Amino acid sequence: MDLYEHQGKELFAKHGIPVPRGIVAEGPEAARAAAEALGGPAVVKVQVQAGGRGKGGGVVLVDSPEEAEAAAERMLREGFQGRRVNRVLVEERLPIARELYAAILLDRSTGTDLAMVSVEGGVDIEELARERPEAIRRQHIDPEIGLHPYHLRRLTGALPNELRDLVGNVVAGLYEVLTTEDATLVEVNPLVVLTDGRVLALDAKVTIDDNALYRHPEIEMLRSAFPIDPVEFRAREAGLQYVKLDGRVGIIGNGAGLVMSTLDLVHQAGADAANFLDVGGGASADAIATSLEVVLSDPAVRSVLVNIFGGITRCDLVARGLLEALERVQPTVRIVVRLDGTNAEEGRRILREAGHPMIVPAETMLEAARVAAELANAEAAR
Amino acid sequence: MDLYEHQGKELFAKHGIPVPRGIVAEGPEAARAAAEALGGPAVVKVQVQAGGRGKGGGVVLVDSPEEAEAAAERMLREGFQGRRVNRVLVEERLPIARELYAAILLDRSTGTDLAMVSVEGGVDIEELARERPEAIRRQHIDPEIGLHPYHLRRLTGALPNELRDLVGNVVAGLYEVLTTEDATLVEVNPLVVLTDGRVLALDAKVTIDDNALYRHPEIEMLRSAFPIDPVEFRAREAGLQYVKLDGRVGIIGNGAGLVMSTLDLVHQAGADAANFLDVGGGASADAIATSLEVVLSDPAVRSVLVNIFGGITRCDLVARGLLEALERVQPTVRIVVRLDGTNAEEGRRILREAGHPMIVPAETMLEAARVAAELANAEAAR
Amino acid sequence: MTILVDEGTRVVVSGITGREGRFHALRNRAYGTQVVAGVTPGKAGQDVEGIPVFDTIADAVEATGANTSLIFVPPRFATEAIYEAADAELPLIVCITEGIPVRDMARVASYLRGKPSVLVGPNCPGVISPGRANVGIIPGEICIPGRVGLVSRSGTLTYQIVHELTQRGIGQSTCVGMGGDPVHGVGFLEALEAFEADPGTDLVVMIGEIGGDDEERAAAYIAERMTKPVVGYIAGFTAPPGKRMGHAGAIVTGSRGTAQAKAEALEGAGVRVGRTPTEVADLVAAALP
Amino acid sequence: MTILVDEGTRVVVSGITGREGRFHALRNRAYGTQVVAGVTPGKAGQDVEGIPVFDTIADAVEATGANTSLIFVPPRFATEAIYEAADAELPLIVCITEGIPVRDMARVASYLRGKPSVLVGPNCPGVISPGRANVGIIPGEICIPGRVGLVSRSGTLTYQIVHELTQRGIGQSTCVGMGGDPVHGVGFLEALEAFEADPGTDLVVMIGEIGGDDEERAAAYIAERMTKPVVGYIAGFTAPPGKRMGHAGAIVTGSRGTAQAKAEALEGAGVRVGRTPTEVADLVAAALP
Repeated sequence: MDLYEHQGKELFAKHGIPVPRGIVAEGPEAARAAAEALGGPAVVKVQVQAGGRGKGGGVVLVDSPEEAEAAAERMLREGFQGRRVNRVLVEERLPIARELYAAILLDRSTGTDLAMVSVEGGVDIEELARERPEAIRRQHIDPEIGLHPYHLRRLTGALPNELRDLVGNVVAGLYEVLTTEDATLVEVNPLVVLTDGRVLALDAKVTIDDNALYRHPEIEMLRSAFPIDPVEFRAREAGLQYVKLDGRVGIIGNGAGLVMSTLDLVHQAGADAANFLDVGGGASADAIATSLEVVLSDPAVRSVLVNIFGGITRCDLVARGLLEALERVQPTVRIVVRLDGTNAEEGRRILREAGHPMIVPAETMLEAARVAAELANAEAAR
Repeated sequence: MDLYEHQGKELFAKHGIPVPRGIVAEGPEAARAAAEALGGPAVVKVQVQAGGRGKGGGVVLVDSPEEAEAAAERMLREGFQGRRVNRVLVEERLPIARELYAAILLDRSTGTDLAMVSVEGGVDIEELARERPEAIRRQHIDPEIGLHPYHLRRLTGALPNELRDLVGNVVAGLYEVLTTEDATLVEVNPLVVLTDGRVLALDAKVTIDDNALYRHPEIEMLRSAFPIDPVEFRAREAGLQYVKLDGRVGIIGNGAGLVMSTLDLVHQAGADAANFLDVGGGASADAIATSLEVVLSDPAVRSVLVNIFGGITRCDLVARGLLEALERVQPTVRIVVRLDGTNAEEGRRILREAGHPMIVPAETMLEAARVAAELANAEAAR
Repeated sequence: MTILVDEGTRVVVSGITGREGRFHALRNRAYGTQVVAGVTPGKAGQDVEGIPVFDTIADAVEATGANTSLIFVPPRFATEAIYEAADAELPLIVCITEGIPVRDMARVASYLRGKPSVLVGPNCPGVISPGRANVGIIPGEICIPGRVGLVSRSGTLTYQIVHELTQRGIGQSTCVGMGGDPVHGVGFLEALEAFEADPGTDLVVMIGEIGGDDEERAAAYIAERMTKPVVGYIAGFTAPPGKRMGHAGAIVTGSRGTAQAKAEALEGAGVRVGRTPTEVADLVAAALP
Repeated sequence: MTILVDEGTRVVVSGITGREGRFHALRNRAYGTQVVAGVTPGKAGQDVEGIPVFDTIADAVEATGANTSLIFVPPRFATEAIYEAADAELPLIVCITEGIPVRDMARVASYLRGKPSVLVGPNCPGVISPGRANVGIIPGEICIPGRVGLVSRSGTLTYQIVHELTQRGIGQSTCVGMGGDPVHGVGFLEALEAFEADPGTDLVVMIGEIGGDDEERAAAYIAERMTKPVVGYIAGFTAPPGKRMGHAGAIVTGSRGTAQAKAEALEGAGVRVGRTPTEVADLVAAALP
């Protein structure tokens, strides 16, 4: 779960990392009031989970409350890079002397945390790592022993002396966020040095481990600030992994790897997936029915591919779930169904006997992908 | 540092381990008052760092405050097994249904903590371990992960169901004492089950790591309750490792291993050491002088052996230290001195030139031990 | 010959009295696996269709000589069960549980380093050596004994590929589902190493997906050390960057960890990479002696 | 040939600007050891008689190629220095510091398990390979190069025995002071194993003392694995039970860990145990080819 900038900054403040004074606004009026409260000149920042806000007009310097209002109004109306925008962050404007970078993330290849501090900030850090690797100090932190002073000395070793302790404190705060809030990534870009010598987090990127949300109800609640797509909401409520994509073939499968592979096969067959939907292991008839409803509710869908390899999942239940859903919704597109594995024969028999006109059985995964792609392309061409 | 029973029980109570109600008394009057406060019948327990108190008359059941006073008076007057006694613990008398045993200690051979729970208590646990090993459950606890529920389930697995959680809680408390107070041993023998079903620590043995006392000033202060031998006190203040023993040859050396070896050699030569004194590494002339004064202040000493192998320790400083001490104290016994290693030639020259009548130089460690033993035996025979 | 599990495997199932634990314990036993014990705190003395239940793994090991832990307990108790199995010094721990917080797993991984226990998973389908032992949830009926080793980050995708192999009559020595979590036990490297050393394996199939750099590191290992042929598959060529695709692991950041980059790394190491599960099976058939 | 340290050893000294650290760093350098760097937080850029000082061990390794850590910092900072050296992946860490809380060391020992770093100490005199390198506080002048390996729990007792060997013209391949703390790095087992494998060592002297069971476990190892002759010495035959004798380790509980029990265990494993340091040297002289 990726937090908004303003949510990340609230966590930062809680753990002693200095951040600019700022106020979240959900409308132009509120943005105007916020700028007034901050004393006039301000920065209005769109709150979306996307990079490149600076270049894309998502961060606007304003000199007055009126300008703040106008900027917020435009952001909330236009959205950002195709995303809906619910809120902006209005922050004090600060005199910046220098930009740095600091981050800690869980490095999956070592199973330890990797902290990074760069003497340059406000840039694409992966680009910087390629072009001037010596600008970035890296240090692994083993969770067994936690953060030690030598880690901080090493990380801040390339900075001027007067900045080392200040940046070290920020890194220590980031580590605290990481460990106490179950984050997998905390990033500050840029970490700024003000002309008066203070060091502040000007941005905040925080990713929380979804699996750990059960012990952080207060973070789970932050989701309520996110714009909600009703389809995605329904899928999430049903425990389905659903991601909306840009193509025309609705995809339902069991297991992330199998679904990804199905997406690839559909692409190879000349069409693109409208979504990724993993019903998970041991799916019930009900979960299958909900999945089909979710996928069919997307108007871009021109055909659906149901690809099930039964392990814990029983293909007879899948067949029943499909027929159940078809009683509730009247699909206008064909549903290609491929069943293999546990009780596949029985599942195929159930579908055959039901003889639903919109269901197209397929023998193999490859065939299913080909047929679904053809159907979608034919539908789209009409 | 071994704590007194009552000190250990205070730590237990702090960490949630149930203990009997009890009052420490430093005189017979106080013991009487304590028994009164506890309601009459009581147990008076001598506070010494020694085992076998039960058999040796160190634990007395009393029926009245008067009896408590008498018991305390005798204990404080007589001491226990040759040790001075400063205080007794007066505790409530409780109806005991069953005795168990629980302990955790740092197991040096694995570097992890070893917890033990026995279905029998109040006995010599090493004997029990030999004779009925199945009575004792053992479980290593790695400090990296700490105590987990499965450790407790395993440790209490041989107990009746109604006792498992109660004993598990005691073990959890012991583990808390161990880890938060830097103990190397916590032992409850017996851990008793009362007739009303409660589980209490009837005794408490706690050893605190001396090296960790710097972070436990409140435990360090408990030392003030210990009977103080003025000689040992002086040695400790000077940073010397001094242990009083029963023989006649005073021993001074640098390094624990070398000093132990010197004790052995003196024994092989037919005498026994009056003490163990390690001046440590890099000893100054002053430390040597203090060491000599400490050793000579023991009236049992009939000869002294100074055995120095200089590494960081410089033999010339050792020689100067000895001569300095001899200006302050007038020894009535001979001091055999063996110097080798760093600046040994210079040290020997200094002693030779000083020509002090009580100093007997020795060429080797073996010779020094032989001469010191002979001198002590000759003195003792006079 | 096989890796990790065989006829000598004696399984103790943590969470055996739960719905999933019970179902798969019995299923594994029905396959012929020696499922000798179960563990559920507070249910010692009971049994699950003849499989005795104990209070701790150590008790189970003492009573039954179990040598393999199979874990089905819910995520918030799963790391506890792994620690318990490691402290009981079980050589193999297979953790099926999905949804364990990754920082908890990082601590587990750190604890297991230097210990004799080998962990498979978590969030994995387990390990099967067809005809010998099945420890986990892989459907035994899609496998046949043979000489192809298989290791995979994905569950049902593994079934798909095993199925295609079996349809062509190509049997498997051992199939290892390593699981899709970012921090896990046995990875491609360890499995490849074991298959390379296993005289019962002639060829290895590795099934990867987007995210992380397990495949890239495996490629380096293959180039340097493997003498046996390797056939690969990568899922997620069409996954858009920055999107999470179900598996916690399957998320792409920038150009690193893309399916394209992984496939190229593997091909650079001499691995034949199939573009579909069917092509993978064809490549295996062609490469086998 | 030697174990642990030789001409290729490049030492970085933690605490080099302290009194002891400076003294011994210079003394080790004067002996011919490559002392290439020191570490003292906040003193980076300074030098100690030409030895450059860095802010972290990692900085020192980067700049100088140091491969061995020598630690002289006070007890409350010493475990931090060990972690730092381990994270910098130094193959050898020698910790001289005395007085480290034993629970801190238990955590360190747990951390180092499964890591490539080897720890000697703490509370030890260090390691010397006479004529090649001296890392620690053993006086180099009492040693001469030769073919006897020595490992000891005690400092000055080691000097005594080395001295007696040297007086008889018997040189040493490497002398390892493993230290007297209850939880420590390299023990008798690891040293014996290394000496057994070292073609430059013909015979091993092991110097033990009361407390713990290191000697008993070493005896078991010797009986099973050692082909080279071993001569032993145990200090503390006359130490009364229950008394602490200086070394945190030297405390006897009941019959376990007594000098008598240790000597018997060693003799049972074919070790010749001398009753005095002089007799140890005599036994070595007699046993050498």
